[in-house]
Amino acid sequence: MSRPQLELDRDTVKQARSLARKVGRPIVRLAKQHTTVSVERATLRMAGLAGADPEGTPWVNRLVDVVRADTGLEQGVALPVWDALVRGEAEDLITLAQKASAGSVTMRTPTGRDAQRARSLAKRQVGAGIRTIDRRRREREQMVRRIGDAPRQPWIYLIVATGDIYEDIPQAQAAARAGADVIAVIRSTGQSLLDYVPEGATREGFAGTYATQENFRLMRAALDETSKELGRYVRLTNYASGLCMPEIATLAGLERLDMMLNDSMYGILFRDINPIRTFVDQRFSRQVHARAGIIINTGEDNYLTTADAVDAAHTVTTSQLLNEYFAKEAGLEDWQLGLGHAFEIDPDLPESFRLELAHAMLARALFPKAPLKWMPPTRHMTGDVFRGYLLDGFFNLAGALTGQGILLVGMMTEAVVTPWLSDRDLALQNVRYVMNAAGNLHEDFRPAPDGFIATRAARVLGESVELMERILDHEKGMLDAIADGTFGLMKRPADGGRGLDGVMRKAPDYYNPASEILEAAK
Amino acid sequence: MSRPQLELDRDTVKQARSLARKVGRPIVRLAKQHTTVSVERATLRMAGLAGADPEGTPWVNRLVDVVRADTGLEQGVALPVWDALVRGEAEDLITLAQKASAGSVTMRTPTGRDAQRARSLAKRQVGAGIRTIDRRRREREQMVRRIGDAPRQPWIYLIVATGDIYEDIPQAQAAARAGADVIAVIRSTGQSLLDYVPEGATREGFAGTYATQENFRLMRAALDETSKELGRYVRLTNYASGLCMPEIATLAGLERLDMMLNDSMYGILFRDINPIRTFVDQRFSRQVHARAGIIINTGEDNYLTTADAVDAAHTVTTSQLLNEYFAKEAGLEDWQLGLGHAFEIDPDLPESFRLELAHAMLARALFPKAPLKWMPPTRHMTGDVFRGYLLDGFFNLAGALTGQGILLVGMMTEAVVTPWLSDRDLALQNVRYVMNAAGNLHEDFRPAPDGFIATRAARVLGESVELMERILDHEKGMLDAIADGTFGLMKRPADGGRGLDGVMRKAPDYYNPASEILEAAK
Amino acid sequence: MSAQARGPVRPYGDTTGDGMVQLSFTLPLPHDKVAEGAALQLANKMGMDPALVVHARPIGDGFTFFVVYGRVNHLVDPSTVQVVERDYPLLSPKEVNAAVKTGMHRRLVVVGGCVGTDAHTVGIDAILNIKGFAGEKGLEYYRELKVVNLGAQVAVPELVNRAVAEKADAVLVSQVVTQRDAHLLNTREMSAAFREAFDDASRPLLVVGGPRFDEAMAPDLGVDRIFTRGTTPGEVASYLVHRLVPDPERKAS
Amino acid sequence: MSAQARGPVRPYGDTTGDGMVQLSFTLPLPHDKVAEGAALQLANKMGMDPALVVHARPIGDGFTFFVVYGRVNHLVDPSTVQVVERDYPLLSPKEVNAAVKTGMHRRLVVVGGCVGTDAHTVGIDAILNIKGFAGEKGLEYYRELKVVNLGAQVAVPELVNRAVAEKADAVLVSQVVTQRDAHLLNTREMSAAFREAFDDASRPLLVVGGPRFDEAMAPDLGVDRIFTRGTTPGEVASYLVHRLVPDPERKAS
Ligand code: B12
Ligand code: B12
Ligand SMILES: Cc1ncc(COP(=O)(O)O)c(C=O)c1O
Ligand SMILES: Cc1ncc(COP(=O)(O)O)c(C=O)c1O
Repeated sequence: MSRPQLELDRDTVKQARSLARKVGRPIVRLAKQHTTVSVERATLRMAGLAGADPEGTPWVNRLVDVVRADTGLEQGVALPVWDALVRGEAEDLITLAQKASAGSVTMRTPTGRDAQRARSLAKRQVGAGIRTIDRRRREREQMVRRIGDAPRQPWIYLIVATGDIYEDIPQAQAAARAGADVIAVIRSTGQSLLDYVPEGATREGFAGTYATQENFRLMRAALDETSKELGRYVRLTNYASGLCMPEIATLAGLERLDMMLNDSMYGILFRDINPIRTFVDQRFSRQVHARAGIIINTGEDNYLTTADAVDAAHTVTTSQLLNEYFAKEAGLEDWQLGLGHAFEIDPDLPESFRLELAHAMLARALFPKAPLKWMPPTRHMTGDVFRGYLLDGFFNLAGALTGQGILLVGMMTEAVVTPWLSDRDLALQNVRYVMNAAGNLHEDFRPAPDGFIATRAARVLGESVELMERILDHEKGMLDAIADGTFGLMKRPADGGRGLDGVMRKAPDYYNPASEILEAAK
Repeated sequence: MSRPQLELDRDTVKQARSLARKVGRPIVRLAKQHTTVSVERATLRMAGLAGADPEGTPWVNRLVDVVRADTGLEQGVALPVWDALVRGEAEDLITLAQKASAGSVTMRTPTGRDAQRARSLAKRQVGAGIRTIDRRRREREQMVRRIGDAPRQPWIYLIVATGDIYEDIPQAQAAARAGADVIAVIRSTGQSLLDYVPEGATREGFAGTYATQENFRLMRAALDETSKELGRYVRLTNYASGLCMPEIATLAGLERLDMMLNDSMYGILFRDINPIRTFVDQRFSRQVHARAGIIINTGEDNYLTTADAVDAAHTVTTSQLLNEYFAKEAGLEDWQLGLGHAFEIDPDLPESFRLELAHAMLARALFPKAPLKWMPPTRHMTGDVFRGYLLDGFFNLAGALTGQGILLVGMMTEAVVTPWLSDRDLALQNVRYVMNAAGNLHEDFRPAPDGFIATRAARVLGESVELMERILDHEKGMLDAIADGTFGLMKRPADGGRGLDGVMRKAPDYYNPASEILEAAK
Repeated sequence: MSAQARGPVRPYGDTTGDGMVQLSFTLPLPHDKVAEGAALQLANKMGMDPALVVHARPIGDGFTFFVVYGRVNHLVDPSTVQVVERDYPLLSPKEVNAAVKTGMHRRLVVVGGCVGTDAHTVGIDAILNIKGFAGEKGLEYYRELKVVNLGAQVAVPELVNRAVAEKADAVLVSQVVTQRDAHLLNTREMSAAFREAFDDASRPLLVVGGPRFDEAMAPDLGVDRIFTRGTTPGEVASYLVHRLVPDPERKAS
Repeated sequence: MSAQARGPVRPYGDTTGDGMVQLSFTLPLPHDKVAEGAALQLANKMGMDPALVVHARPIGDGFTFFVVYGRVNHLVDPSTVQVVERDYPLLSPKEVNAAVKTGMHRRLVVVGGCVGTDAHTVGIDAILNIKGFAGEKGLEYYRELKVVNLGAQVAVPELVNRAVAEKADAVLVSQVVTQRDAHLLNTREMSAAFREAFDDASRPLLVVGGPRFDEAMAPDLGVDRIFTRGTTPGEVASYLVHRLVPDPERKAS
């Protein structure tokens, strides 16, 4: 018997989508007009430039800095860099990076036939990297076919966050054995504001483990092992977020990560990263994700940690609609859209559980083909771990009743510590009980078309439409709305925030082989 | 919006009830043909005989023993006892009891006019006691009117069980303040097999506190206080069960207890008390409860602690139908029937929660006017208190979805200890969350008429009908069925068990003023 | 993370050696800063340092419930742990019957029940009744065992008399209620009565069981063996053979 | 039951003095009798006796999770508890404004933010933003307070510079992430930097807050005051006045 579906008003839904398009289009135009240091570094990473200097500064940073100093970045790194290679300044990128940072190479912007040569060499080398990403994607598809996929939906999504990749690995494997379908390695608190991607295996993160290519590789390899052992492909998640979004997206593609947290506004709102920087990085990273067959998880849940989950319910819907628009524009398909929402209503509010159901069903009905990402209670979790365990049980029940695609397992110690081994085990036991005992309760769950739940859902959708109309009333639309605290109550002006100095307006002769290939794909 | 109701097949329901009548009628006949030492002692208690000798043996026991030795009990205690008073052997019952046990009075069975005088004096004095019970009932009705009643259904039912009445009282008051509508003081393990009711305030019970008239009085007084403080009448519960069922029922009436656990077979099955003793005591105690306006709670939940909750679901339904028949025959009304059932299905069984819903809805549909008593998980509770807290939450949800009248709050430490103060507080918090957040979920809960839940309910009802037919196939019907382990897997022959020696077949001249008055009331 | 060998270990939160534990309790104090301080003091006395009171909730007006998280500095050394390991071979019903038949030339008599006021028979029934437990049939199923199950709330003197009457080789007693140490009191009373009624040579083997016993307490309680959570009938039967059936290969202990 | 006076007390399960507590933890040992014994050993070392392992569940193959119930014999003595009681009067926004106006003849300057990599601003915003917390308006709402909220992940040197530039009277820092004692490290770094940049006379008042701080650690961390769980803006404003505003009736501390 099929899941209950809300009957949303067709026209309102149409209207909502066209409003999202109107709101998002200028942002896309803006994104196309700019590049960022991270986009350029990502391009070099695709071409295979890895590693770091003795102080740990990645070679991509060193090389891009030199280019910027010598020629500026308005035309992109590709032309100057491959021109230097064509000129024989070095036999390969790494040597070039070393020489350049030693000051023994000066960059120039080639023109005419030199530019032509530089372009074609760049395109060949970057293209090779993109083909590796393609290979990884096929690899995943094969493994899922051969080994087997997660047995059912929702996929059980678990977090590890010890700060030490060598503690993370066995914990992730234990979690997978205990039933996790997806493992997310949370990043160290500081990373999102680093304008470089750390190198190598790391053991000293705070409340999370650094996202590095080597950590990606180590964890993916360990989970491949466990996947074979368990006969189901266990997915790996990390964060394409913060100042290095494009590079991390690239590394994720190269190391066959399967999902990435990637939100159009999270960095702006919660890390005070410059809006333009974010939107440019965003678009590039989503093009990479699209190519890599990676499922993105958006971050609407975060709004509800700073704004009230009932009052701000429509901002979640609005953000989901915008994330959908930006994602599709960047080439992502419905099955890749893990749109986020969360069980964050004050549990003491009368009818709180039914309100949660209303919001969850709205998302489900609005995005029928997307694997929604259902996030557990966090801000109303307290040190009362017993109450917390109960709340998580009702969160799980709501997930089962409303057909969520990805269920991030809640931890009873949410208000206390990053998850312990036992918290995770208890949490999975909670999920198992609910799914096993009440997983089919949706067959008996039939909210009346004019009932409390349907009415609430319609109201939230209506408020979302009004909100987008208000956004369009702003002179600069979306950017102004972000500036005046429309989302998550945070005010983020377009000319403020971190990383603005890493944004360049593209020159007419801007060239980026990666973008060229990725755009062509669409 | 109303609660979902199962549509049970009218004819099957009719058939079930008439089978219950057929099964129960011979038992009632049996009960009318006999009396027991406890019935006789209860009669003396109604007449005001209280207190105990220096060794703690109650005067009612001493006096009944003397009568039994001198004249036998076939004609009841009333005739010999009040004959002695008429004869002026003592000015009142207590003095008579003392003299009699000192051997300074011999009893006889009066005849003719002597008997006539004895009867009328007996009836006057016992009648006075029954009028006290009536007064208590009116008192309760007034208090509920003046102070206020429990705010909603289900009534929240909490257990205290320290073994020490002076620890019980403040814990009960704390529980009431924290939201309990009903307080049950559990009895000490040994009491049900004592053939006398202990005297006075007690502090040394094991896993429960002795049921004594003084303990009843102390607790009821304390709760009256708290009721006024809270503006809602807090009900008090104890156990009319075991060898002294009729006496405890009487004391409950005299001290204004509000509910009593009182099952037609619990004593037989779980305390190995003789079946006939039980049925005789049962009928008398229920007549007293009917008169006292006390709500009985039956004990079907107990079956599921020894038998499997799915396989034996129909034995619960059968017992409920029999309890209903016996209760009504004894004069109890629908609103006084707290028929028991429990959330005892193995939580690891697929669909366990929906099976629970099916069973709960069956009871609800079968006894629409009765305030069902919904019991929490116990046998599948383990030392994993977190899991236990979650299970109790789903038990609470099932209660809310299926409209139970009395909800016995489950304790996360069920498998560990008798409830701690904090367990009770946590348990109430659990109930509050579920009722407040999802209490109206029944509006969205619509099991399909041909769905999993309805089908299961119909099947259980069908099995119950078959079972009663099988019972009627037994030569001695019910008694044989009990003997061969039909209920709770316990075999209890009619001529076995404790307390048989306290059962007497009534003589033609048997006289009991209490029975006379109570029967007349019907 | 990674399971240590049997060397000393610490509790494991999310990193080897972090020593993290969770603790909850109620103090008979109204909720205020002093009460929170008192909660910390208790945690510290238990060896938690640092300890964090992460939850405090008043109960009534004179009590406060606390949840505390923190690190304990105690090391536990598994190598010093004394456990009652099974010191007898596990036998199948067949083997048990064979051993009894050849070793005793008569049926082995077992008398069982719940003594005192305890009426929890599910445990003893799980061991004795044919139905059994965890897929294993109970002792009644064994051809060569004669089982007398007295059921619930058996008075100790009655138990002794039946043991005498039945010439019991072993007496099996269940105790589930532990409030106020009821299980210990009843067990001591029982074993004392048997030692009084029998000389050591003729005394039946005394076995008690229940979910909350400490297996190591057998000598202290004056019984021969204690079985606890999750015991299966097969284990009990095998133990009885081990202790009661003379065996050529092994002099009966 | 009945709440004791402030004399020594024991945890309360269901009877005065029973000392009952609940404990849970994981040991890096595979689940077997030895592991259960080790769990008991830990409980005993924590002062639980008798202690009962009521639940044991294997996690992976090298770990076991335990739930233990039992009695602790420790007494806690509330009279010996040291707490940071509020040693200043609670003022209304009106009173705060008045005090500052008359006492300082200028607005009192507060600079706040989350230092280090911590991005949890909800706490500091609850204190600073107009919106406030628990029904109380935040410090921005106070006419006589000038609030500069630097938000999340502020580097310590940047914080110091802003404090200098704004002539801050008080610096308010929030630390929520505590993993690996991040909050302690960041706080120490912060206070050290201020002591380096200012002499004691001119140094702004240093206040930190967060849900997992121990209020008694202020001296140790080199700050003037620590606020923790459930702090309200009013408390903070009142404290600032108490410490910073010269008051005729009371010589400023
Ligand atoms: C079922 C049950 C009942 C049933 C008992 C039915 C029956 N005929 O046995 C009923 C409903 C009648 C009942 C009543 C009461 N119960 Co009760 N009951 C339980 C319950 C839910 C399950 C116990 C059980 O059956 N376990 C399953 C069996 C198989 O496990 P087991 O007993 O541990 O046995 C195994 C091992 O221990 C071992 N074993 C046990 N005995 C023996 C003996 C030998 C010789 C050997 C070798 C091995 C062995 O082998 C068995 C198989 O592995 C527990 C709570 C819980 N979830 O544990 C409460 C519980 C035991 N009951 C409790 C109480 C207090 C009572 C009452 C006293 C309450 C009251 N005052 O009314 C009454 C009165 C009973 C009395 N006079 O003793 C408390 C005891 C608290 C304590 N620790 O002291 C418990 C823990 C619930 C609670 N938290 O309050 N109860
Ligand atoms: C909301 C939240 C977030 C939001 C933060 C949004 C924002 N702008 O603040 C988002 C989603 C962004 C987030 C992200 C992360 N979070 Co977070 N988050 C929380 C959450 C759910 C609630 C915190 C909160 O807002 N509390 C409400 C406020 C009002 O309470 P408060 O902070 O205690 O403040 C009060 C008092 O402490 C005091 N106070 C606080 N500061 C100050 C300062 C002064 C001067 C004064 C006087 C008083 C004062 O007054 C306040 C009012 O009473 C907690 C879990 C929980 N339920 O507690 C996790 C939690 C704090 N987060 C955690 C983690 C690990 C993270 C991440 C690092 C995870 C990751 N690696 O991705 C990220 C990265 C953030 C970073 N770089 O720091 C952990 C911290 C674990 C630990 N103990 O170390 C927690 C405990 C969750 C968990 N169990 O893992 N998080
Ligand atoms: C979209 C997104 N990015 C990133 C993060 C993690 O934060 P940080 O960027 O500090 O790693 C989150 C937190 O949940 C998120 O939702
Ligand atoms: C009907 C009934 N009577 C009595 C009891 C309590 O047992 P005891 O008779 O040992 O007090 C119960 C237990 O729940 C019960 O359901």
